[in-house]
Amino acid sequence: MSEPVLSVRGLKVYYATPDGDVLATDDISFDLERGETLGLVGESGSGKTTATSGILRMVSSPGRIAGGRVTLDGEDMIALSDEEFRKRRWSKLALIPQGAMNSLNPTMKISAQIADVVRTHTGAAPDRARVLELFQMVGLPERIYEMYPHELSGGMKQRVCIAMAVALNPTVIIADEATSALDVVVQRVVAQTLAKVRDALGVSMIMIGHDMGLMAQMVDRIAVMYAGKIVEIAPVADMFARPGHPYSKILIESVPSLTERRPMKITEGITHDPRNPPEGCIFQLRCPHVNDGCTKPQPMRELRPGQTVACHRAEELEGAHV
Amino acid sequence: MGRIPRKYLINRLITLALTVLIAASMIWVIPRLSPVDPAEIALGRMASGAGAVANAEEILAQLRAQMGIDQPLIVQYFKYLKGALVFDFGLSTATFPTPVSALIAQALPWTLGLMILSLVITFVIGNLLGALMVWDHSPKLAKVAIPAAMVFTSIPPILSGLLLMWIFAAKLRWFPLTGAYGLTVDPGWNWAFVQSVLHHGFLPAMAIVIVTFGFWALGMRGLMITVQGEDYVKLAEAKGLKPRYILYRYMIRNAILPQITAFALKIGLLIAGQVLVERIFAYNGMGKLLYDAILDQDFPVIQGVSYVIILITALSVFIVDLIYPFIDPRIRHEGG
Amino acid sequence: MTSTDHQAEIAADKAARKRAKRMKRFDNPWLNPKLIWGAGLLLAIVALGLIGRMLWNLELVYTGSTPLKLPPLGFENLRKQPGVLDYPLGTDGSGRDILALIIMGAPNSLFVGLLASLIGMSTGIVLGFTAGFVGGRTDDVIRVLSDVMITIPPLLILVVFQSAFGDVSLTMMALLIAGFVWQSPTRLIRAQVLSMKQSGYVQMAQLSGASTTDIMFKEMLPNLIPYLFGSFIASVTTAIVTAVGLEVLGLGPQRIPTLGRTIYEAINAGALIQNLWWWWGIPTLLLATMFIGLLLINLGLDEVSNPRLRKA
Amino acid sequence: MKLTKTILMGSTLALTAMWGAAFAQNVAREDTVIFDLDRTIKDPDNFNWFTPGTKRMHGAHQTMWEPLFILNYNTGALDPWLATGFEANEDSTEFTLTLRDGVEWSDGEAFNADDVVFTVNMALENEEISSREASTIRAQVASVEKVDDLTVTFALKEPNPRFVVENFGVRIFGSFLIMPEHVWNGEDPATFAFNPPIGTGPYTFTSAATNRAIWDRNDDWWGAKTGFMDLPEPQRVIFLETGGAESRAQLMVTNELDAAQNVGVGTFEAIAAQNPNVIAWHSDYPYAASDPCARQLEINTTVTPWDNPAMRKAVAHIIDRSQIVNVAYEGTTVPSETMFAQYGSMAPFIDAVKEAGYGLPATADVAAGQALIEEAGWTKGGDGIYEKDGQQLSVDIHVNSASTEYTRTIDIVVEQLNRAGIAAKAVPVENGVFWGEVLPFGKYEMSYSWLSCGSVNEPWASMGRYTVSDVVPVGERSPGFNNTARWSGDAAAAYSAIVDQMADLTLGDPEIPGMVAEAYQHLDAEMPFIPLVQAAKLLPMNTTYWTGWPTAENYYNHPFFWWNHTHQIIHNLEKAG
Repeated sequence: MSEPVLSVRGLKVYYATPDGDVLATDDISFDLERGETLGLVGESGSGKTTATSGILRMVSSPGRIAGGRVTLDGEDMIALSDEEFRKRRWSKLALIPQGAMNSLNPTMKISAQIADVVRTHTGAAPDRARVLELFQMVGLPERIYEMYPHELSGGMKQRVCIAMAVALNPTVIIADEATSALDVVVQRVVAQTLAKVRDALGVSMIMIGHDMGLMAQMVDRIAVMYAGKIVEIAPVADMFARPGHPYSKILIESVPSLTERRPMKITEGITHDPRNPPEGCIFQLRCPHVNDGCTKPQPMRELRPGQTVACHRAEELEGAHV
Repeated sequence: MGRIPRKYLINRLITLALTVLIAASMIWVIPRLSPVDPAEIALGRMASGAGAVANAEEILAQLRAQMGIDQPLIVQYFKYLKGALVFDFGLSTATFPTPVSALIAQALPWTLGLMILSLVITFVIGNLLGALMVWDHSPKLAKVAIPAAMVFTSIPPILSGLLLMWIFAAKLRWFPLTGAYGLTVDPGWNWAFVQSVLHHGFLPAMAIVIVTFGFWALGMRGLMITVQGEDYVKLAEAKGLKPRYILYRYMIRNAILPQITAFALKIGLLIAGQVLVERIFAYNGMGKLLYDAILDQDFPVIQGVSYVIILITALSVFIVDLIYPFIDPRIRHEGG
Repeated sequence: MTSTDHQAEIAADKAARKRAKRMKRFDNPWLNPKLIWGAGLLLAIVALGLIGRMLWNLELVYTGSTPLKLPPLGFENLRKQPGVLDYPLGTDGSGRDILALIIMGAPNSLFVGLLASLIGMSTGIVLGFTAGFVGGRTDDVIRVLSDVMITIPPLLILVVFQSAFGDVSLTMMALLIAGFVWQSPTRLIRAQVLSMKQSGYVQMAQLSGASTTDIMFKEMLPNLIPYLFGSFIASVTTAIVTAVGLEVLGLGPQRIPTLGRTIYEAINAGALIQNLWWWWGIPTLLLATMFIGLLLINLGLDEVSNPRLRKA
Repeated sequence: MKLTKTILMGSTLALTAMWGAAFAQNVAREDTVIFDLDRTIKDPDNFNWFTPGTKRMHGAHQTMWEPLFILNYNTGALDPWLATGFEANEDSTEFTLTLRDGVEWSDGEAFNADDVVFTVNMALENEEISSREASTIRAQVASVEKVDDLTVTFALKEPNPRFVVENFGVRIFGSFLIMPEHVWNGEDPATFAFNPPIGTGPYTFTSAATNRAIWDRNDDWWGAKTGFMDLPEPQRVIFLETGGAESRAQLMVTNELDAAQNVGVGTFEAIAAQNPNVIAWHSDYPYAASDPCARQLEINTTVTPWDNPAMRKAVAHIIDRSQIVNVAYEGTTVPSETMFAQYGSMAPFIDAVKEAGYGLPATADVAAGQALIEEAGWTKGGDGIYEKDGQQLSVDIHVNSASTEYTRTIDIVVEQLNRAGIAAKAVPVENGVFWGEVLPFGKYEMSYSWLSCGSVNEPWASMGRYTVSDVVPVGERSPGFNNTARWSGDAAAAYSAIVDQMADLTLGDPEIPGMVAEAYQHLDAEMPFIPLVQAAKLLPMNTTYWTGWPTAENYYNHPFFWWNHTHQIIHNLEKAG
């Protein structure tokens, strides 16, 4: 296996509160291989978006990056100065944002918003043909060149965001729940567009979401997050066939089929105080299989090649129903 | 830029006319609620100089006729409206029989020129500082210094004017003490005169700027806080755009929109608010004219100045309404 | 379980409870330090008025009751007279004690500001709700009215008042200023109501047959409270600045001591060139204190309603 | 959009029009004298002085238009100027004025009797011209005739020994100014703007804006040619609006002003400390020069309980004049001893009153005042205020709010009355309302004014204002603001009889002082008004560039440089250093 394009090691993003830090993202590590798409899943508040904020260095006060290393193309991203890092943004690390509805500047034309990012990073504004080429790539009509964001539908805006993300041929794209705000039909079409563009450009991608069904179609590997920690990473087929962590199981079992959708299975038990996580397994308060061993630290360990999991009972539970 | 639809334009014009008509009627009615007889006052003022005047009744009747207050109220009202159309507000009672329009014509250029300019400067500085209070990349000093500087907003403008005058004109002698231009320059469109006007105008303008920028800064701060949380600003940051570019094109550009409306609405109030600054600097704009008229209870002049202020406000609102769709693409020129 | 374990558990429990208590306190956004400081400054001014009235001889606000132009304690005026303990903050050019003046004047200025914006806000709330909720012609009338009112200079009306009554009282002045601060809350609330009308819970309330006034005051008003507070504080500031402006113009109350009038008299008497800084400086300082107090409350309120702004 | 354009264009036009008059070449500061102007020049393009406004005191009647005579406040004599003298007939109904030979208008035309006759006739025939001087002429003159080029005869409607000083002598502020017939002929005096203006003075008009007027010396002035007087030294005279006490003080300190309007004593001391070249009328405390209008408390004699002379007298006892001097004036003036302005020329009359025992004390005699009140049946209530029949003894005192001098004086009087047991209250009223609606109609109980103003060299002008012939009911206008106290009754009638007799005596008649004292006993007994203090004006004058300012030591005339006599001041100025 070659050198991973993006490598995250022990990334910690903490939010300061008067009563101690909230561990929004605690000690997460993963690699993204070149050309690979990694899915990052977990329920709301599990720290998926915070993790990408950490990678993009967009944690704003009162949050802070408390530790860890992010290496992109062999370059340590955390060590760079603000200005140096700014230059890496978008040219190497682009984002397709969560709320496309509001992610475009309402007082700037679509084309100008694509142009300004190109101009900033290449020094020259793109010509009209290049912008239209991008539009075509994501299936947008030419006429929107002169339009403002409010004149576009939600799906179109999301495509604009995709077009914008690939404008500079970045090394890695982070798609943060890129489709979650759209209705089902549009969602499917936009997801297809995203896949098409990704395949055409061969770009590496981190895809964030909680829709396991969509993930199954789009990604190569899946990382499951719970309460700021990654609890399992596995190739998509292994994850669906033999999830190692009880939480992964719950997520997967909430997806009955690829066409039918239903809400995620709600687990019993209380969540812990985020300022004061329990000793040992992060999931112990809600885990149906909890035992005494769960109060001991649960490091990520290899269950089988390519599949790592943070559960000491992974083997014995394999195959068991939740 | 598109063109302004005719229907929208007509609609706005009707609103403009209606606002001016109602406001103009109100400023006609209000002075008439006062029990004071302007002719008696004019006569009293004539007498106050030496404590006596001969032929009082005769002069009084003449004053009444010249002021037009010997006619029925309804006639007076329509005459007033008719006059207002052509900026004819009758004769000043304090400097009878100077036409009010002549007084306004003298004062208006100074107000339109320097005073509105200083209000625009205030607007720009205030909004910029308000934005800097919120912006993540502002120098640390700015976040402390700007709120501290806003304390000036609590100082009455006359005091700020006097303090500036004291420090920069009397002690340091960097600027002239009073007047709108030097005693030795030749008024006209020549460089020496323009320079003199700017030199003389600087302190009065500053006096206004330091006491009013806080108003805009506070408003802008609130708007910036909202805009700062918007997704498009976050995305702009992720795009690796230069922080300064984000500040101008993404944040201020969007946050400023309500402020522009507020400015149009406030401009008249701001002109009226600088009366004392103009007075202490002997700067003969509309504010000074209004101040003198207030001291003299010169109602025709107060009426005329108020009317012009109303017109300036209404026109500013009108203009902002017309250009707003061009500065905020989300708004269209619609009928309503 | 061993006893040490038990004790440790008790200790941990105690610590946790203590922490929880502290958390609660910090979590209450209304206990924001800026808010507390701001309110504290305003209360200090009120206290100055209340306690001062009990402890200080207020007869000293009358003309000719003290020597002229004495400096505050520890200073000397241009005539080399030192300040005296009887008039610790000095005296003005008409023989009045500055301390007595500010004891009487400072709460007056605050009173005008509060009363004016209270009236202005109430008017604004009623009109804003009516305009936003009823819409149609009513909305048009209110909008035109507020547009018209904003164009009329307050000076004009005050001059008429003065010529009609010879003098204006504090309450009259507050009423007058209220006439010029209701427009912006009206606009604000109208806009908010229009957007809230679309939101689910108001429509729900409407469907369930609640009356218009019920919806207005029971359902919508509570949601507008943060906006209203901010707007209220802003209008208190505006009202005080306007009131002081009018007083400085000599158009305020004639016989009641106010900070603006004191500054007006100081300026009229040429206090600046005579270096009688205490005459204009002390009232200005009080105005600044009032303003800082209001500013802090405003900033604090922003932090309450917008947690992003809270410091770590 | 179109409207905006119109306004913008209109104001641009106005701006250019305003600056139409080109400035002359620059004049060095040391050749320029700058006077303070305390008012805006509302209409700088109009020089028709017959209509009111700031059309004279921005330099026009100080530098350009000369009076016929100038009353010397020190000697009481009329200094001849454009006229050389006058003669009156026996009963003072006909006056013959002789004009100076060789006087020229600045355009070279001769100034002669035709100009005088023309101007006076203009005032007589045009009722719509409303300046005070024109009205006075209209009220007094029956006809005017030219005898020869340098002689004019006036026929009066009634005997008036003071005709010349009242109309042509700069008694107070201005005088009836003669206009050039060759310019005014055929113009409507009510609307003619008289621009560019001409005069006979040594300066011609150069330019004016709302805040300044500039006048430059006419080296071809008739006075220098005929040997009447040398050319004045200043090449340029500027009247500059200064914008309040603070700015005029700063301008004085920085030598950007040569003579300033009234300032407070503290302000003056501060100016003098920073600029030792600045002087005033007196070189030491109290610095100020006295103003011809002494201050008084006018009492409406028709309102109970003040219709009782004893009650008025009681108030007079309670008022402490020296406290007013010390607080309201910071010691720059003196308490009034009589109703008259305390000028040297008035000394014979003041002395006569004092010798007769009617002089006023400087301090109060509260006990005497209270005794009078108690005699009138009032008793002190629990709160220290007098009561009678359940009614408190109270009074509202109207005061013009235009100046702190006025309001502060009344604040003190109010305090004094309250301490003595009268619930007094000040009612501040705007200037125009005060003079227009309160005073003339008698709509007050007591009021602060200076209505006994008028006499500066003879007593009648002041005393004649309180005769019974001017009494009208409350609600009707007092003629000429005379006797607004509505003082009538036997004493008033006796007073009026003596004053009327005095009216027809020529100036300087030896009988007058005795008659003044005789009439004054009635005033003293009934007190329709209570003289308070002399008014004072503290005018800073700068000797950095110019010396020769009028002072107590150099008393060629008073220093009120907004008056028509300022010609004298300018002629007296000499370059410093």
